[in-house]
Amino acid sequence: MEIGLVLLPLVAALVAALVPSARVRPLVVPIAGFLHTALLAGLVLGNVSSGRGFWLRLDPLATVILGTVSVLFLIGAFYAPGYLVLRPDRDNRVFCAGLLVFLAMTSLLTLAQHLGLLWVAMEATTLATAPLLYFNRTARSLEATWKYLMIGSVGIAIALLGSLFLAYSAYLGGGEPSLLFDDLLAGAGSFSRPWLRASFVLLLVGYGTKMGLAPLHTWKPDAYGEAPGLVGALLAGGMTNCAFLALLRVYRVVNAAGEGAFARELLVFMGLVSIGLAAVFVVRQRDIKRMLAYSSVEHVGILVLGIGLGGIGVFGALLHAINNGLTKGILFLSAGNIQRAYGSKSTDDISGAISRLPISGSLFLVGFFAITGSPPFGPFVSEFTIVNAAIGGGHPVAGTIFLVLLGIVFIGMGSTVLSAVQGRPGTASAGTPYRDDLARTAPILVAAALVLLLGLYIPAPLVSLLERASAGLEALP
Amino acid sequence: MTHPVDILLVLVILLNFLVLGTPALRVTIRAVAVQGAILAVLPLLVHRGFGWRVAAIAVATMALKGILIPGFLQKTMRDVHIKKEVEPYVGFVPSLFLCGVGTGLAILFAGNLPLAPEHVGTLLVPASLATLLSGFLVLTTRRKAISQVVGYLILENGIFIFGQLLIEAMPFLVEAGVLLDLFVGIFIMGIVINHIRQEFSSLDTDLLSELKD
Amino acid sequence: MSLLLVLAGAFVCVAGGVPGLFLPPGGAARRIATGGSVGGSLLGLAGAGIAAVTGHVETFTLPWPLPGASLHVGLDALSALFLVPLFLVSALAAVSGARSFGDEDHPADARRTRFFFGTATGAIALVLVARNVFFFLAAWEVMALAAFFLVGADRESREARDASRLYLFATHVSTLVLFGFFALFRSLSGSTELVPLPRGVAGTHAGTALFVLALVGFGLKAGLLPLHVWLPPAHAAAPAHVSALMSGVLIKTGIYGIVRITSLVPDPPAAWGDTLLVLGAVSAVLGVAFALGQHDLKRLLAWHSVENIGIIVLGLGAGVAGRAAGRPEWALLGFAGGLFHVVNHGLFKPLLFLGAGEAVHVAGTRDMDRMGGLGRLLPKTAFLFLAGAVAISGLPPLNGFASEWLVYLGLFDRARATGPDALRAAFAAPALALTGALALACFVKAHGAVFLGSARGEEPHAHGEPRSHVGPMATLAAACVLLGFWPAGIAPVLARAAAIAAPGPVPATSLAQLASLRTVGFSALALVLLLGAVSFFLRSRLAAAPATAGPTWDCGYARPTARMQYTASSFARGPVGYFRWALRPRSKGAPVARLFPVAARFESHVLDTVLDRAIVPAFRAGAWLARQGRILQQGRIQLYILYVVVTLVVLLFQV
Amino acid sequence: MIDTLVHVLLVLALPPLLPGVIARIKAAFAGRNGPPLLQGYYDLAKLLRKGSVLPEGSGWVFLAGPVAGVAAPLFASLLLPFGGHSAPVSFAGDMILFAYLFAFGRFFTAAAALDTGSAFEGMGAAREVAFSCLAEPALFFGFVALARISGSLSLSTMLGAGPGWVMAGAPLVLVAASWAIVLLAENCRIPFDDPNTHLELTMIHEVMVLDHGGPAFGLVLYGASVKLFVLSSLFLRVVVPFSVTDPGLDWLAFVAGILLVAIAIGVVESVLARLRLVKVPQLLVGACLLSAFGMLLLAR
Repeated sequence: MEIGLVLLPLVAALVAALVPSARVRPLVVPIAGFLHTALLAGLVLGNVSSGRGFWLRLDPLATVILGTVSVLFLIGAFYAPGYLVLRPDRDNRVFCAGLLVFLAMTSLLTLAQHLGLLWVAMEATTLATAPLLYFNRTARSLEATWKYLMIGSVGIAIALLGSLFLAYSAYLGGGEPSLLFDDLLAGAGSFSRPWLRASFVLLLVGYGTKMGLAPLHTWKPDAYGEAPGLVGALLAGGMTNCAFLALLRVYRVVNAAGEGAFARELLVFMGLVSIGLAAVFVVRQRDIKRMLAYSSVEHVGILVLGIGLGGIGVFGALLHAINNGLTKGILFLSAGNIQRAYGSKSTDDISGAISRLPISGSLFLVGFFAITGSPPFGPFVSEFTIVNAAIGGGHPVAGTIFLVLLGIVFIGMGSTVLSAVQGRPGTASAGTPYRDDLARTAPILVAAALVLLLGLYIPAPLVSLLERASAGLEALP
Repeated sequence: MTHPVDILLVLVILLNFLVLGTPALRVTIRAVAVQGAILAVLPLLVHRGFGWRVAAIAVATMALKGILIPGFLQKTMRDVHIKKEVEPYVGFVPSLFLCGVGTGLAILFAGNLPLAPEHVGTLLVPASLATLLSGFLVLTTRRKAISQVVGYLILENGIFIFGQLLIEAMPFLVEAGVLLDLFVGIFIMGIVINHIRQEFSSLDTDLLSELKD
Repeated sequence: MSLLLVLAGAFVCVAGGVPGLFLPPGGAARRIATGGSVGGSLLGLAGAGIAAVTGHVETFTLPWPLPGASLHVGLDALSALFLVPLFLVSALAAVSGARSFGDEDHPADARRTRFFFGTATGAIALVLVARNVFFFLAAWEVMALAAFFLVGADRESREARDASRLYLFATHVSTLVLFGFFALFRSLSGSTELVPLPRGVAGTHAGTALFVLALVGFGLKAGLLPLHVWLPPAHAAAPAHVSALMSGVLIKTGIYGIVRITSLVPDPPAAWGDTLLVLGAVSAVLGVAFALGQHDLKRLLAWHSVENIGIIVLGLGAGVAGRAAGRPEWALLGFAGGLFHVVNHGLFKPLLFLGAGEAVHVAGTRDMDRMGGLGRLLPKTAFLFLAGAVAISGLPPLNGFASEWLVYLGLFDRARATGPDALRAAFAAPALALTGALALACFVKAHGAVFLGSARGEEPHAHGEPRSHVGPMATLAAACVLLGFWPAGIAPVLARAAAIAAPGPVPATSLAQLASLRTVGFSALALVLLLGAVSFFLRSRLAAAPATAGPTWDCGYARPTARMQYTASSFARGPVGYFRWALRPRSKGAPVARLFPVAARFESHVLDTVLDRAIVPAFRAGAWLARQGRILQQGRIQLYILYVVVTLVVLLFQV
Repeated sequence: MIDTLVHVLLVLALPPLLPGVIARIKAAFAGRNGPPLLQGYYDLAKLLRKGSVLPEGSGWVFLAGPVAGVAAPLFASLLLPFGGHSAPVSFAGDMILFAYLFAFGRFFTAAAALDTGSAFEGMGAAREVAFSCLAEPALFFGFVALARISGSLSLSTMLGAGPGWVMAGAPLVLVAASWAIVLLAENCRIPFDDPNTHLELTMIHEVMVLDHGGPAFGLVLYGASVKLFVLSSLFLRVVVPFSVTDPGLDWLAFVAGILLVAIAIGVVESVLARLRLVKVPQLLVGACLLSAFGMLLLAR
């Protein structure tokens, strides 16, 4: 059944590629996005899940991540037609098809229960996003795409080597040679420890590169900075979560083998390094999109930190994957609108966004408050849970560093965001005809509403889903 | 005692040195092509007995690593009229030295790794690690985009060699490695050849460092 | 019942501002929002009042579908004591603000300001009744964000923008510290509800960390020196009615936090109390010293908030120290004094801010060196401001004296006990005396420079004193008088609140026996009667003989001008000099030279030493460091790949 | 009841005598005859009958100064024990009210000075409030020391602690010395201020009331003398905390004591020169340190 989640967007991509009219074509995207979300919802509500041994399965972890990606994609998909109307100069055939292929490949990735398939899907996701990044066809976007592909490929290559190491570790352990995670988990106890540990390091670096953990994040500011806001949202909210999921699947195996403590130590380290590096780069950052990219580096750091802290930190991290994904949607889409209106993404040119674009500007500010963990938005709950995991779980130093860095990030981001939204709009922005309208703000409003809702109310089924997912991660054989 | 595979692997290592030691792009591309061709033969030798699956891997590898990708690189090189890698970040002699040290360390390190009995004594692991390191060395020290791609190919070759350890047990992962090549091929064609050339009429990565903080 | 009233009041305050966001400016929008604030506040006031008077404790809990969260709210005398001034000030400031920050002058900003004003009121109320960590933090942050928008209400003003930004950073740092605090609290208490900690925890390292986190987190909000940096600019830049709300009640949530949290610790160490005493004394003395150095009327008032928070914290310190020493009567006096001062400051500070707002509006400047003589144009405002000034200086017969007296009494009571540790309290009493004397100097200066004498700059023009302005001020002043004459009336409430703040052994004697607030009230009344008698005598003497008006005596110089009046800066020069080491006044201009001096200029400024000498340089250094870090991202892909390799190697070494 | 009546009558009637005594002592030192002892009463009687000139633009605050200047020390006197008789009003913490009543008077005196709009009176007001900032802690350090010695929080019992001199002699000497300085400073006597010269630029108290005339000035003079009287009584009670058992004799002893204090002030004024204005704060800080040190000696 799950294969439908992969095939549906692929078919839609084909349709999009075949639709001749550039005006009609973008409409395929929201339709497919809606169907995808609906199908996913149907599968979840219907409790449809393949059993052991299948290569694709909608397990709790996949449900959490794919659900986030699907909803984020849906929001982006409804935004896309409004955005593409503004870009009649660009052929949108590849763009629309690329979006849908991306959805298909992220679905494949999240559902994959096989080490090799997981890797293949990761690679395909990278490939699908390259043309999206290059949508603007400028020298700068080309450079960004080049770096994205080059560094991403190195990461993917390392991840492949890591997968090989893991397989070899299993091979040395004897037993059935299978790369299905179910089998790996079952046999983890007998794996060769040195190879296993090395494989985790390689996979951490490999998938960490795709996630954008510092100092493997170097492609991120360029890619997010030059891509359209919509693509930035999908990368920051979707792709990073997918890479995170890949890492989690591996972590689960390592944990099952009894090497969890080692893995968690690395995760805490990488998490803090990422947050710290992001803090360095958001200070006096004038480019709002690069700032968001560093915020993304910060938040993938928070994700792995939460996993590394263990205990309720795992729950917090998974919840944060949802919150971060949706909040990044608000931020990137509203930043995209602001960039359209001012013809620039630098705070040298942008000021008074709330006056110039009352809705997008306010949403950008709301997104900022949300992403920095201000109650009552969703990320507050998850970040606070992670703080609790650190301080209550015997990592007071990590917790303290985490809080200090959050403070620096807030002040750094705050300076940039506030100089963009406060004050009076400069004369430069009067030239562009861009105005807020329903098509380009309603999807963001929905995202904002969801983020607020997640801060006020987490439905019991979602809590139990997250609990099952985190229990699965923490479970020892 | 010496397995024919080991002779090939020694050749692979020598080719690493060749790539690092020459400024001529033509030579480096050819070296990578030869390396790819050698790798295509490896599965046939490592795998006991003959299977269609292994044969397919060999053919695909030969086609991609040995012919297609080097061919595209060669064509690109001709189109943009660059022949030499000038002023690398690390000079040719130091590169060779580093590569030597790396290869030595790889051999030493591999000796300490726990291996399956059938792999003890072969050069597969040391050659793989040495090639990997050489790939990274090219990637981090060379200026031209073509050299970067070459470096990436070498890196990947190292992984491919490691994959031979598992070709019996888990062929799928090795096949995945082939897919990686396919992926690279697409991105080279799609990005390097068609666009960078148009935008910059050069393949110097110095031009590709506008985006920074 | 009373809790429901409070919650309903909070809800009405918030909801009242919503329609205004969608209605056209003016008219209906204003009436609904102001009506919401007033109506909601009255509801809340009724609830809080009932709870304060009856001492009835109410709690209830609703499930909140967040892990660890619940809608656990409670109302006791301690909360009520903070809620009463909140709702009173909110209602009065809303009325005043509807006119002073109206749609006519601020068409773009008035509507949202009214909305955020109501939201801030509601959120503060929720902070004060929240009994769950999540609920508390959520209310806390909504309050902080609403206040951020209130400080930056005037979007045209760059100063307001900068002030709001500084405020936002400070408040978020406070929130983050509270994250750490509550996380630690949760791990120590094992609950996300605000339940008492187990015994023995407070003395451990974790307990110390808990205290430091609470002190920083809540101290930032309260404006306790040296965490006050956001406070002077924010209060100066915000509209007057917003400053009234913020200074009067919002910053008190920090105090509330400290009181509530220490009340959950069954065995606070003596060091906690002494730390609070020292911080309180420093904050009080330096706060008023900085106030003296200001030219800006509103900034001066803002610094007085730092001072008064210091006085309150002195009281709390005496209370906590009393608990630590096992002397419940000290705890009772200390907490009762501190909490009484919370109420009092919540009355006279808004009064002063509203008066200052009107003065600034009429004079067209906030610079006291350019004001003067406004008392003739605004006689009622001047009189009411004077009442506020007397009250804040802690002088009899008004309420400020009553609460400071209680704080003093707590300090003296401890100071006379045997043993060397009692002496720590002994230093606090003279520090408070110094504070009082300086505050007096400061308010003589503020009132004199603004309302007395004659105008130093351009002659301002009057526009009358509408009821919507005088009414709220008069109400606040009446409350000050009432509490000055009849402090015994609030004594039972204070005793109940102090009992909640200091659970544990009950003092053998009641508050009335410990401290005769009744006598203080009678004394105040007697003083007023005596004043009346003497002035009656003076009036009769004046009436008996002719009185004429003439120019003032200026040492024989016959043509004094208004510009020759002693300015506010000159007035404060002496005490500012005593505190030169802390205030670091900067002056510009040369001394007068030669026999026939040419025209000379002189100006001096007292900036915020902590902000200018510590925070700003630290931020600069941080930004500089960050800029050095930027070399990591120089655009070269080779380097980027090297990072990947290095990371790989470093991590592989961990295997 | 009788005691209270005597107490009030003394406060109302005796103060104007003190400036006369001081003036006579100073005259004696200078080899002059000096004004009559009752000159203060004559001045008052005359001033209260005169008309007045009010500065242009001044309001009710201008007149509130003299009123508060009389009412506050009068009220404060009710809190103070005269000799062995306890005060008419006495409660725990009354010393705080005592100190703050003087502050209340100061507030309005200074405000009245500012109401004139005169540069000179502003100057005087500034000095008055600035110097009292330093005098106030000295007073309170002394209060703390006395509270510790006596274990009491009320002036009546705090000051009457006779055994204090036996068990805590050294601290009391320090406090007494400190309070002597405060007494001189608060009443604007030499070495802080010279009430007899009228050099506006160097004065403190007198310069604040330059514009007051007639009945208002009468009140100012009266208020100043009441303040002198009250603070002298406070000082006296610290130095001589003993009382005579017979109430009548005790009253007489008290009056004699007050006159002695006035004489002592006169002597000090005669033998000392006025300090330079910039030195005044230093002396006051010295007073603070004295009483603080006195308090510290009680730390044991």
